[in-house]
Amino acid sequence: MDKSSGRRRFLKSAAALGAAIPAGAAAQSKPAPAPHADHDKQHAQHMRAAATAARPYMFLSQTEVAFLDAAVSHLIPKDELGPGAKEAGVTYFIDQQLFGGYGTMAKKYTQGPWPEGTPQQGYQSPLTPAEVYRAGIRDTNEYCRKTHGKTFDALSRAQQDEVLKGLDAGKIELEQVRSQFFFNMLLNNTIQGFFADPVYGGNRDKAGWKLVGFPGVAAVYTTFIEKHGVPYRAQPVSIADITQKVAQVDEHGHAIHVMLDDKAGV
Amino acid sequence: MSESRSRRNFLKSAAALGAAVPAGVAAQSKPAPHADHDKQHAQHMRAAAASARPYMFLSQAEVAFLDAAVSHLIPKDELGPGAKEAGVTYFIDQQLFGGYGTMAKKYTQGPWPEGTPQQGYQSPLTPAAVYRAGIRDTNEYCKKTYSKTFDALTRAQQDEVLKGLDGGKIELEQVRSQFFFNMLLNNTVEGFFADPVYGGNRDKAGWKLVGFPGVAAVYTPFIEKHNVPYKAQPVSIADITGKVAQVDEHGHPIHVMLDDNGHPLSSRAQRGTS
Amino acid sequence: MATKLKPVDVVTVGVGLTGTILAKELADTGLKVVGIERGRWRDTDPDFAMPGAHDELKYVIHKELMQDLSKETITFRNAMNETALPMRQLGSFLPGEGVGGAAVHWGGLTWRFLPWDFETKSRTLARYGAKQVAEECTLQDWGVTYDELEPHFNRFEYLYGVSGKAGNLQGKIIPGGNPFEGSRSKEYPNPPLKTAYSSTLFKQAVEKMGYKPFPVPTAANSRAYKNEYGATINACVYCGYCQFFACEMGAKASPQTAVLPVLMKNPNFELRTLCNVVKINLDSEKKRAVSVTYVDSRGREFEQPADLVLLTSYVFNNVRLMLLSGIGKPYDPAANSGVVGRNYAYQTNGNVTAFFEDKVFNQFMGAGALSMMIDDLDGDNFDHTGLGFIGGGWIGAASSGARPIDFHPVPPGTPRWGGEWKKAMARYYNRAFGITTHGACQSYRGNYFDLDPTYRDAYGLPLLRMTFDFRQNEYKMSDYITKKAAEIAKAAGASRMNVNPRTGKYSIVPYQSTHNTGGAIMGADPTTSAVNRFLQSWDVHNVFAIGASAFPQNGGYNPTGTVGALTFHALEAIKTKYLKQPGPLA
Amino acid sequence: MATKLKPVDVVTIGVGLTGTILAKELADTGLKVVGIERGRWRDTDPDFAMPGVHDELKYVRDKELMQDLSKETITFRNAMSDTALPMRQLGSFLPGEGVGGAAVHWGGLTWRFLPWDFETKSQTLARYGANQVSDECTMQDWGVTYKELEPHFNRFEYLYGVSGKAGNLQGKIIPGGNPFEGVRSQEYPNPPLKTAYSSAMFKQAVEKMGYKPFPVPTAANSRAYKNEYGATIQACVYCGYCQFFACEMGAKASPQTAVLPALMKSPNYELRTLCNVVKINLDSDKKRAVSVTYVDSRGREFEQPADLILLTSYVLNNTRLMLLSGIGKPYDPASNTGVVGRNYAYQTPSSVTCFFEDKNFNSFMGAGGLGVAIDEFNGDNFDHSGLGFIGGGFIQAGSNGARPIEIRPVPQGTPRWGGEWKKAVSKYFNRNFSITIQGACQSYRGNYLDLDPTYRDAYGLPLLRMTFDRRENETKMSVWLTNKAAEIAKAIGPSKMNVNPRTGKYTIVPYQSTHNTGGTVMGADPATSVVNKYLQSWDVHNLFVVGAGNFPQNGGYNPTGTVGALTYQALEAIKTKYLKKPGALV
Repeated sequence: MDKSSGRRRFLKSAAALGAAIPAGAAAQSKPAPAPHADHDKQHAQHMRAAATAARPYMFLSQTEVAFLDAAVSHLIPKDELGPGAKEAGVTYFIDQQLFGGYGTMAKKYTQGPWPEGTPQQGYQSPLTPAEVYRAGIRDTNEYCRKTHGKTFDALSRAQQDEVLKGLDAGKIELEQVRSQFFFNMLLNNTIQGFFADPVYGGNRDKAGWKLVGFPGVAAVYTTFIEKHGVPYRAQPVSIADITQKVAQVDEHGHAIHVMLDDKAGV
Repeated sequence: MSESRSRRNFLKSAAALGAAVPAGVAAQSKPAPHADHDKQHAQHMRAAAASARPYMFLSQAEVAFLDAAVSHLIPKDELGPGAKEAGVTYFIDQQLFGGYGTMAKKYTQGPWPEGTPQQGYQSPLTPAAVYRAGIRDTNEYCKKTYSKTFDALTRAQQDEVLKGLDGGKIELEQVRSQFFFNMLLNNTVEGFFADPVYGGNRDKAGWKLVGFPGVAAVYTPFIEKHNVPYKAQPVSIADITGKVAQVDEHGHPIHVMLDDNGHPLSSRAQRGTS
Repeated sequence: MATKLKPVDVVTVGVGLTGTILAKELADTGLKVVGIERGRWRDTDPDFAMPGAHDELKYVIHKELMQDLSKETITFRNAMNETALPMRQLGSFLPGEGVGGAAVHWGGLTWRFLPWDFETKSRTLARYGAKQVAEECTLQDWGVTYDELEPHFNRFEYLYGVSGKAGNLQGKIIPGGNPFEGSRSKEYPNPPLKTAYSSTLFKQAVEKMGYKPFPVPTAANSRAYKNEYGATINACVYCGYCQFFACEMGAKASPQTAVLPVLMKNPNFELRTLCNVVKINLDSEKKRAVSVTYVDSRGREFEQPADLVLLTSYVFNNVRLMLLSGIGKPYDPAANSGVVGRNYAYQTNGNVTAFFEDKVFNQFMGAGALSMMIDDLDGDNFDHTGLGFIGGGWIGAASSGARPIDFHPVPPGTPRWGGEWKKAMARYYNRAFGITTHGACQSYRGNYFDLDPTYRDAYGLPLLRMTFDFRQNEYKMSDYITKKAAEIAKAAGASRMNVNPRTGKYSIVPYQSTHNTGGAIMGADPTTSAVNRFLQSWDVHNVFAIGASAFPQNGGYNPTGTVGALTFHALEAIKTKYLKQPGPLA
Repeated sequence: MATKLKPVDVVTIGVGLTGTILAKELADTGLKVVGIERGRWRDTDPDFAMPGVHDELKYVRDKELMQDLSKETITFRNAMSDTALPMRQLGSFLPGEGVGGAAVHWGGLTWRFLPWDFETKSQTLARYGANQVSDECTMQDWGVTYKELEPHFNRFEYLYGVSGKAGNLQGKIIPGGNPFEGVRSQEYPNPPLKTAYSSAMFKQAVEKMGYKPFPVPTAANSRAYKNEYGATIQACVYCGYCQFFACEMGAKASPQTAVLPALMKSPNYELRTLCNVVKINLDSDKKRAVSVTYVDSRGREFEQPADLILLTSYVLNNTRLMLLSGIGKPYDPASNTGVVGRNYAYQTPSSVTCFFEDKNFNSFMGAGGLGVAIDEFNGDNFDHSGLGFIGGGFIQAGSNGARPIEIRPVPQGTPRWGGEWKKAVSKYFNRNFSITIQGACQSYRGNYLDLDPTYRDAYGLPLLRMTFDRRENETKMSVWLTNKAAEIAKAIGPSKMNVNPRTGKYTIVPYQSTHNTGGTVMGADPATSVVNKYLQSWDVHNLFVVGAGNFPQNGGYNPTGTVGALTYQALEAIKTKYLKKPGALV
């Protein structure tokens, strides 16, 4: 590989570097020297910043991170209701999942042969989910280069939307994986990462749970279950909040929820 | 489950809670005086960095076991942190959660006769399952012998048990003791020396111990400086992706060279080295 | 190559709901019992401890408590003219793995099948004549009646501390209970659970419509309860992590909470975990089982001789082990002869999602079976004349805990992703609830199990092959009762609805229910059943196959209550008849 | 069931070092060439980009660049009397997977076998007589001589930009080079790499002892180099992540750096990745291959017809595909007849680790092939009379880059864990280096490859079974050579030494070298070889099998240089002979 492409590679990497820090970290970890005054806020900020910065990708390449950041931001967009999948760290969640047993099809049946089968027969691919992403992202980027001269992450929002719809509908043919097979996997994992306990690296700041009003780790509801029609407004609690003693627990280890008023402040 | 039982359950969990935060955090996140704010910032970052990484596979009981075990395999001493302080337990958690623990890309079909030593790994259990069974069996053994789980034994007793596993003198029910011990030992060493991106080798303790710079710089100007120790701040993959470390045009880090007291050299001296 | 172990009296293949009860009772009589379990040891403490127990991704999406398919799975096809392919990941149903089996992650609904269910065939013919069912339908009577099983139902309900309200106490109809249930000798051991908002709306609506609502009977205990073995089951706290999860409170009855605390103390019982039985070995003339062969966690093969072999694993494994061991004649759908693998059936579930603009349900709260239900459209509780189907199912508004990875109530026409989807999720996640129609499923000649010709498990043995699809009877039934459910939803004031009767080919992909039945069915006739009325193999008298595998067809209820009753039914036969005089009991 | 594709001229099975060269050259002649690769596409950018590429856990422990054993592995046993069991994880050797094959993660050492190596048998008999080797030894001549191969060695060295110093230029011995090497027509295309401290100390010592040290020839380029295909290979930066890793600099010659940039531009070439060839199909009289069958990444089966089929995958797969396709008579060790699977051999490496108290080697710096070696004790460069063995190996002090997960030697007697171990690792990580010996390995009747009777791959096909152990010849040689190395070490003056000759049974567990040879050996006699001197199958004339599988036994060098020469040997025969007149060339 010649010098020029060496340099190309460097520029690319540099461009992708931002992406290699889980979404949000870049924004959050600006060491903005804040006034000593609001020290607590800053502490919280530090914690959040480090929390994200401290979680490097274990499976995805920088190119793949760029692709997913772009893709999931369409599947669950950021809007007036709050953060989307990208802001919630879904790309990082997917990285962890693909690095983990899910990505490698642990505890699943992987022996061949693998004919396509009927829809009723479900997953029939020789590829593990990790391999499906690797192939699907590469093929989609190839398609984007052919049709738009750019990789997916570099397209305009409108073009990206068009490509995703093409995959969703199976209108775009990919070389190594069926486009709908890849798309549905991506969509399911995105929704999982948006709503899974933050311990898995997604649902950052419990964005998904806050969106729908889900309290996460449950409290004892015996006294509330018959308060019919009364919204249960609580600060969602993650497993990590408890193992790290950020959240209080009762004698059986259930979370003691911090209830919120209508303005959803404490 | 009876009330008393569940209260025990609660107490246990409570006891184990500390263990469920990767080693070091508890210590690190003490509130500090307003004064030295930078130190504190760094401290926060470290604390959060650790606490932001919850366990994905190990139970609290298993974490307690491993924290105790790895602190013998690579102890903390005057040379610096040991495996526990370096986050090896958390590293093992991540590995067992990941493809290693589930035997991804390995051949898993039976039958599984024991075979000869020359034939290597022949177990129907994945590494994740080996840990689950091995820790349980070892704790059972400890309960029988000392009426305590491994993590609650004295250092001396723990050492005795580990030597028993290492020498195959202790018989475990579900896994061969040496099979389990060797896996634990290998993974501990791996976690002590692997790039910190995997959650072990915290603060590059392992690399600092042996003088390994991690992600390599261009060594062309240095390779023929014979018998001159190359003293550099080790660089992790995350330091580069996180833009904490500078890189050259091909993405190799520009190592920060250290003086004999381990302090960064002046920028002039830095340039001098490469 | 297998190491031969010293003989014991009884071996249970599988240590779940049925295996633990049988082991406990037989060990108490002084017999040496060995429980062999393919999975690992699991207990409330520490395995199900907080906060890790409330992890939807781990338990619902990644199926932590369920079968490891890398070791063994099934292959599936809709019809005999298709090629069966392996079920590579779990979906439609979720067999358990490990001590406690599926009874660790079950939903807790504990029903008694209707008297009618045990005599489906004779009563259908009597009331409607042969034309009511398709020719291909292989429905049949069980060879045992509700009355015979009643004491056993009772025993099981008291063991598991079922919470509910009797509707027919010694023939007397009790208001607030299920008036259609078979006559019961006793009230439930525990009062019903509390009532969720969705249940209240449902209740008001169906009462207006003239139906008879009642609280579902469930093994999620409404109060701390000490059972006959002295085990205490705690009170449910409505945390909403129930089905698919283990209960951190020990409030959902299970082998761990109801039986094992006592069983594990019994010197006559030995548990062997991570040991997978691959064969039941027979004597030369194949009339008697002499031992079981299993592979342990070190890959070592052992042969365990025993006088009595109890097949107490999941439906699939009961049937597969009989096929692999040559116990009973394999079923041949072409000739409609043979018995092992015959009459596989499932459940025909539909649902209606009801959306509200002005009501909040906090559906993340709940318990495995927290709901109001009606039974007016179950079994033969209504006139099927002219409907073109038999059977029915319960209809209920369940609050079993709605978690957002799994539960996405968005109104019809909402896109699958993007901003619109997000808005709909934000709006309706807490303003919707589901009404389930839990339909029966009849048996048919073309729905069966056999061994797959191509795919093998990690032990090198052929996988079990499932050939199954729903038939007209099920589609019509589901359509009928789901329409009724839609009327209820409307009456409850839903602004919008998704109405999903079961239509189209059966698919192994989406979760439906772990209510697989048949394959080793019971009956009075050895030519159409694999086990007799005491669940004893017709061919090998010291093998009993216990579980939903014995159901000749599936009723409109969750199977567990009836499985529990059959367990005590078999137990009684073993204790009072077989042990006294080993040999065929029928 | 396989979809038949439209015919092409040439198919290469495997797209690694040999497959890319053959494809490039044949596509240039206008032939339509399809390269079929079981693994995925990989390139320097982005797959090998910094900083992820410097990840020891991922690349060394988890073998990121190597074969996926969940799809296919081999079974292994030491002797015919043992039961072969699957290699469940990689260890002793590391076949590659994906475009570029093992030439992506290779160490770069690029040797020419000695003239003697190609005539081992005749020259040994001539010099020492038959008693020098055991009866079981099946060593044989290659059917081709060094002289014939010299131009091809040259061609390959210039393609890969090998860095080194000639020792015998057109018969003239050149100081500073290897005086024992065969006559070469040209100097190396690039000068040697720099000299590491350990190499310098080694050099001083061996010179004092009268040996002739020289820099190891390596494909880690010492300067940016443009080859005949116009591809530029960069200059090595001594980062120390070389063997087991891909080169982020594009400085280690490989298909990616030397051939693919040009090949992928050729309109006559098509690459198919994630496609695994499962069979070579023959015509009715089995004299001609008509097509290959492969399974793609969607599980679809395709049949690709071709006029010329080049088996260019790894040694083990080349042999296995011939056995699976029924090409050539399988070897039978009992009768010592048959050819496919015959003469499997390996390497007999050993080492002496030197520890110092006062010297620092910055052991983590280095490059694959960075080292100084002596060849006095290789091949037949020394008199073997009375030694009781034949063959030898080169001895070197190499600096290939030490990383602490894998390479952290401690003096003998140090415990395996605990505080003492920690102190030793801390002290010696940068204060040690190893002198390594690359020992030869002869072939024996009982060392061979065949198909396993029990275990199958994910495609349902039998795994390849390896039966192998080293013999007395290898053990004696290793002990003798390692003692020589120990003498050198002493002369260098370490404070402590670990002397590790290769003794005991061959084990598949620890890494030794990916230098497997034989199974499809070349020769002049169809009764004792699979392919003729042009690497053409004796039985199927349009099939050429290329790789180290052709070695009748293994020499005392890394095999790659000789594999490169054989590739051009076959290429020349195909271009100048076969294409003009298809048919048997011998």
